[in-house]
Amino acid sequence: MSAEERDAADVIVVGGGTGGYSTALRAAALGLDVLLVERDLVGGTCLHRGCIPSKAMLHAAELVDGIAEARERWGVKAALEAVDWPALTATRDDIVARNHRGVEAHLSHAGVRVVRAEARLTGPRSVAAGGRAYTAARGIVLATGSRPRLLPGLVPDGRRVVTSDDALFAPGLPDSVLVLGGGAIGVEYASLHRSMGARVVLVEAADRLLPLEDAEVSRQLGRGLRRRGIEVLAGARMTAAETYQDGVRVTVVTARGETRVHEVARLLVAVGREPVTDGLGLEAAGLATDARGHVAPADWARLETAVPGIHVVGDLLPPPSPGLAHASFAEGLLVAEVLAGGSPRPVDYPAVPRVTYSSPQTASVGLTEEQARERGHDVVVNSMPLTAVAKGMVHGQGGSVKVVADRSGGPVLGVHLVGPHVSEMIAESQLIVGWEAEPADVAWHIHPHPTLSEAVGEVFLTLAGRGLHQSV
Amino acid sequence: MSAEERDAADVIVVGGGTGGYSTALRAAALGLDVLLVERDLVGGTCLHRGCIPSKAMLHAAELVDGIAEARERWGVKAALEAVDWPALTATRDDIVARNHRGVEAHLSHAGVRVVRAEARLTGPRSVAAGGRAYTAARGIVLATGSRPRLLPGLVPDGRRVVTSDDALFAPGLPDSVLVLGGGAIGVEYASLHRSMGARVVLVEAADRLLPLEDAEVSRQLGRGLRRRGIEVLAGARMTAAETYQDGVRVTVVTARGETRVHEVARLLVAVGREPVTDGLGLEAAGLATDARGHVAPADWARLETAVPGIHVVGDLLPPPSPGLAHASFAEGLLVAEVLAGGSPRPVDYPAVPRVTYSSPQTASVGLTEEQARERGHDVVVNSMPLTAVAKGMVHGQGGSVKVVADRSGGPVLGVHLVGPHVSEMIAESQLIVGWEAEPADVAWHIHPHPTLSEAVGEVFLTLAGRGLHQSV
Amino acid sequence: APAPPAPVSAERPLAKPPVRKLAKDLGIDLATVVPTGPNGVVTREDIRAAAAPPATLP
Ligand SMILES: Cc1cc2nc3c(=O)[nH]c(=O)nc-3n(C[C@H](O)[C@H](O)[C@H](O)COP(=O)(O)OP(=O)(O)OC[C@H]3O[C@@H](n4cnc5c(N)ncnc54)[C@H](O)[C@@H]3O)c2cc1C
Ligand SMILES: Cc1cc2nc3c(=O)[nH]c(=O)nc-3n(C[C@H](O)[C@H](O)[C@H](O)COP(=O)(O)OP(=O)(O)OC[C@H]3O[C@@H](n4cnc5c(N)ncnc54)[C@H](O)[C@@H]3O)c2cc1C
Repeated sequence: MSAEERDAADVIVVGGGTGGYSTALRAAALGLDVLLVERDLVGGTCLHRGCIPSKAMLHAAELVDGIAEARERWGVKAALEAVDWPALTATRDDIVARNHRGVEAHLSHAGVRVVRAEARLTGPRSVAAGGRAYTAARGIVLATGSRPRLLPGLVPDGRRVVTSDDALFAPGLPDSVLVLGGGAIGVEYASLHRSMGARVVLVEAADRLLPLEDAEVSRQLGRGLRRRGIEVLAGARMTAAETYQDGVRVTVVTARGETRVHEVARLLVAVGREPVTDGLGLEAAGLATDARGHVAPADWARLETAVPGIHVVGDLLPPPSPGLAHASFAEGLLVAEVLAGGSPRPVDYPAVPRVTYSSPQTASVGLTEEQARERGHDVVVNSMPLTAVAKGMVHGQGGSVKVVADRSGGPVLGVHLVGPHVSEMIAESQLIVGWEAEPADVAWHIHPHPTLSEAVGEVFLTLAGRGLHQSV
Repeated sequence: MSAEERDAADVIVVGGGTGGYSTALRAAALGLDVLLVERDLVGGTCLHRGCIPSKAMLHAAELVDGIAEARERWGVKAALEAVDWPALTATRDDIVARNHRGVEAHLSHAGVRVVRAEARLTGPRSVAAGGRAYTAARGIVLATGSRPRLLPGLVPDGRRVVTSDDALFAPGLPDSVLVLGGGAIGVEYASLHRSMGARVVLVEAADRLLPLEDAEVSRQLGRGLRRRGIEVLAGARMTAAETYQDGVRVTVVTARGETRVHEVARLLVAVGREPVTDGLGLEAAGLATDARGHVAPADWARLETAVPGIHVVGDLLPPPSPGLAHASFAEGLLVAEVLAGGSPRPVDYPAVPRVTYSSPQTASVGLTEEQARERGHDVVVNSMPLTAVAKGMVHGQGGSVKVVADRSGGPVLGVHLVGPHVSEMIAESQLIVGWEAEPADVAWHIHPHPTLSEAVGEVFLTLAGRGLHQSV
Repeated sequence: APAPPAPVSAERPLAKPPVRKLAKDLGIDLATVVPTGPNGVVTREDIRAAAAPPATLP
């Protein structure tokens, strides 16, 4: 095949992050000729600067916390002397590198042609990259993702003022940090630094942490973080940040209107993510961004823009797409199947699980209590502390299960978990919500004993009127 | 109400273990007048000598293993000096005591009358206990459970030769142990002792550990235990055991016919459980045990014996009742509902999950590959190592997912997991198998990233033809 | 005039959640499906059978 011919493809995917590579792999598996253009490393944010490195570090943090628990509760005489940060990050980076090689191998094995260059749209079916022009017979998929949002006037220096990107590559952890932003990323980094021994202040402008989650989740999480010694300031505003030789002087006005000055070695800015579209040439293809910079689909069921054949996946999408890797993955599969001529099931956004890997963890799926009320449900809620089941007592870390349903019956609306290991427990509830099961459907399954998941089971038993201990 | 009147009840439950107390609580919640006779402590084996104390110790063991992982993989400089066994067991016993108070409080709150005495049947509706006679208007529930099976000529002395009962109350852990029996209890105790630093030999007569589980589970588990330094001898027989001052000399003939003599500080006999019926007066009620000592129901859907009104729950039941606490619990709910005049859904035994809390853990639900073939299925299997997903690499402990299905479609037949945290992951598969979902039903749910449960998701994606990386 | 439809049982038709979901996705009202499963449970096959003839659009 000549070079010229190869400049044509069935599908061109712009961006090789989770959304892009999953589109490419699935499209190739369905027999399409796929070109993937990535200016940096395939794997994108999630693999190189997001999910994977952060969860590797948080796993190490969990082990460090376990040493304290072993000592304090279980008579295990063990002393934590120090954390060799370069050794920790070497293991983390090795995991990232192995995953990266895995993605590269899958792409190559699937026959996806990967072009390492910056891509620019030149028309509704054409892309320029690395000095060449490519045309897409079936369609173009935009998967250029997102980057940390910055605050005006607060320029990261990679040392005292950092984003989640820089925090990864800093040579060590600071002994004090102020985390600005109580979303998932801010909460996770606050938790990580605390486990590693830092003094941590966590500042969130909304009146609670994880403001998109159920209020009970925020409450339990805040309590758990505070118990670990993190200073949580919700409803607080940063009014000034001034760097000096060894740190940053951050002025915060608290919810009560008090002004506080925090001197910390590092200020971690985690105030959200913004879509990446500069230089992408959206106009040439007849597209524009929305007010917040996202590229909105005209047809959410096909994730297709107003320009036929141009699709969007991942962090580039506006809400309700949640800016999560597995949502990007689901969107990628869907778009590939659409481009191959299929009619896949649309992404059911409320049924996409949301996890925060802090200590305690949070995990949820479906509607919050508030959202259920807003949608007109006659809401009934049942909750249970994890310590009400034996395994929860063994863990001794608190936590809770909350289920949202409608009093007049019908499917479970939402499940909200806080506590150890809930990241692995939410898959069950994802099926419950996704399959629109009712509490009684769940209640004739007795969960394995002794597990934390029994608490989930007990809440459903209670909602179904089969409970032993509680009544609704 | 006079004492005489109170000698009559709607329901008499004999035995206050998991099966007995769940029957009693549910029957009371349904408005029945319930008398529960327990000769020892309510909570029974599971709470006092089984699930709870063993899982408390295994949790501590996991933390101890975590210290090694933290040091070896994550640069966490921490030294394990010693384990203060009395401190560990104090926390364990405190958890048991709090659970015990919880069960007592629930029973009392529900209005269940608890008689602490040995019960003996005196007829199909009458029981003698503590010198008094009681009659049951609706029925009697036998829930006398099980105890460790002993080998002829090998009498536990609580020090060198022990069962899982004594192992709990021994003042410390031995520095070497031979565990006889590779079922769940043997595997868990072998794992526990190894985590605490003992030299461990695990001997199983069948050709593999957990012989009731899928062969792949046995293989992965054996590999995991061996990697941790446990000497696993499957297909091996103990031919002699001779105690001496400080230990036991155990002679084992291996699968290859070699004779080996192991000198260990302790021999832990975990060769199974046997039902408890002596002195129960089954004959007076017109009942007898089966060949293996169980009391078999004539009607499995109602768990009712051939004598109308006498029901059986828990470890006293023969297979397919699996001798697990949550099965006993499910049986208790069912019998209570039957006695209250309902017609509950029978227990779906293959859909009861089975968990082993060793390191690695195992968890499964539904049919093994072999069982599926025996039942005439044209079996298709898909497996995946946990290390194929990013979180599995983070854990770095191996493990696997195996799903058994029928090539011609239809419901998922079985799910078999090995690895960290699978005890909390199996609830999802319990719903998949219990609700007879097909792989394609699961495959449109994208699991949260990064989790171990993604590996479960990927196997279903592959089986449903939606996989990115594998084909069936 | 056609006879009024027989009164349907007030109880919700029985089906396992993935099957109910399938019915919903195919636009089939479970109450109109003849159950063939044990204890009057609507099975996946029942749904597929109901879906097989070209459904008259509402
Ligand atoms: C610290 C952190 C932790 C996170 N943790 C989690 C988590 O635990 N779970 C979870 O689900 N999500 C997590 N996320 C979110 C997750 O990383 C994103 O949702 C996901 O990466 C989005 O994938 P994407 O493909 O849309 O974009 P990206 O991963 O951002 O990939 C976009 C790619 O496009 C490339 N690109 C951009 N423009 C061009 C161009 N013009 N030409 C060529 N290439 C271009 C970029 O180089 C990049 O590689 C986390 C994010 C962060 C920052
Ligand atoms: C070491 C170990 C670990 C285990 N781990 C797990 C686990 O992790 N998960 C799990 O699901 N299962 C586990 N099991 C199994 C679980 O303990 C049993 O399945 C469960 O206890 C069975 O409950 P039961 O009510 O049938 O019997 P039991 O719990 O044995 O209760 C029977 C009760 O009846 C009383 N009784 C007996 N005869 C009489 C009489 N004549 N009069 C009055 N009272 C009487 C006894 O004193 C006892 O309290 C474990 C068992 C052991 C030994």
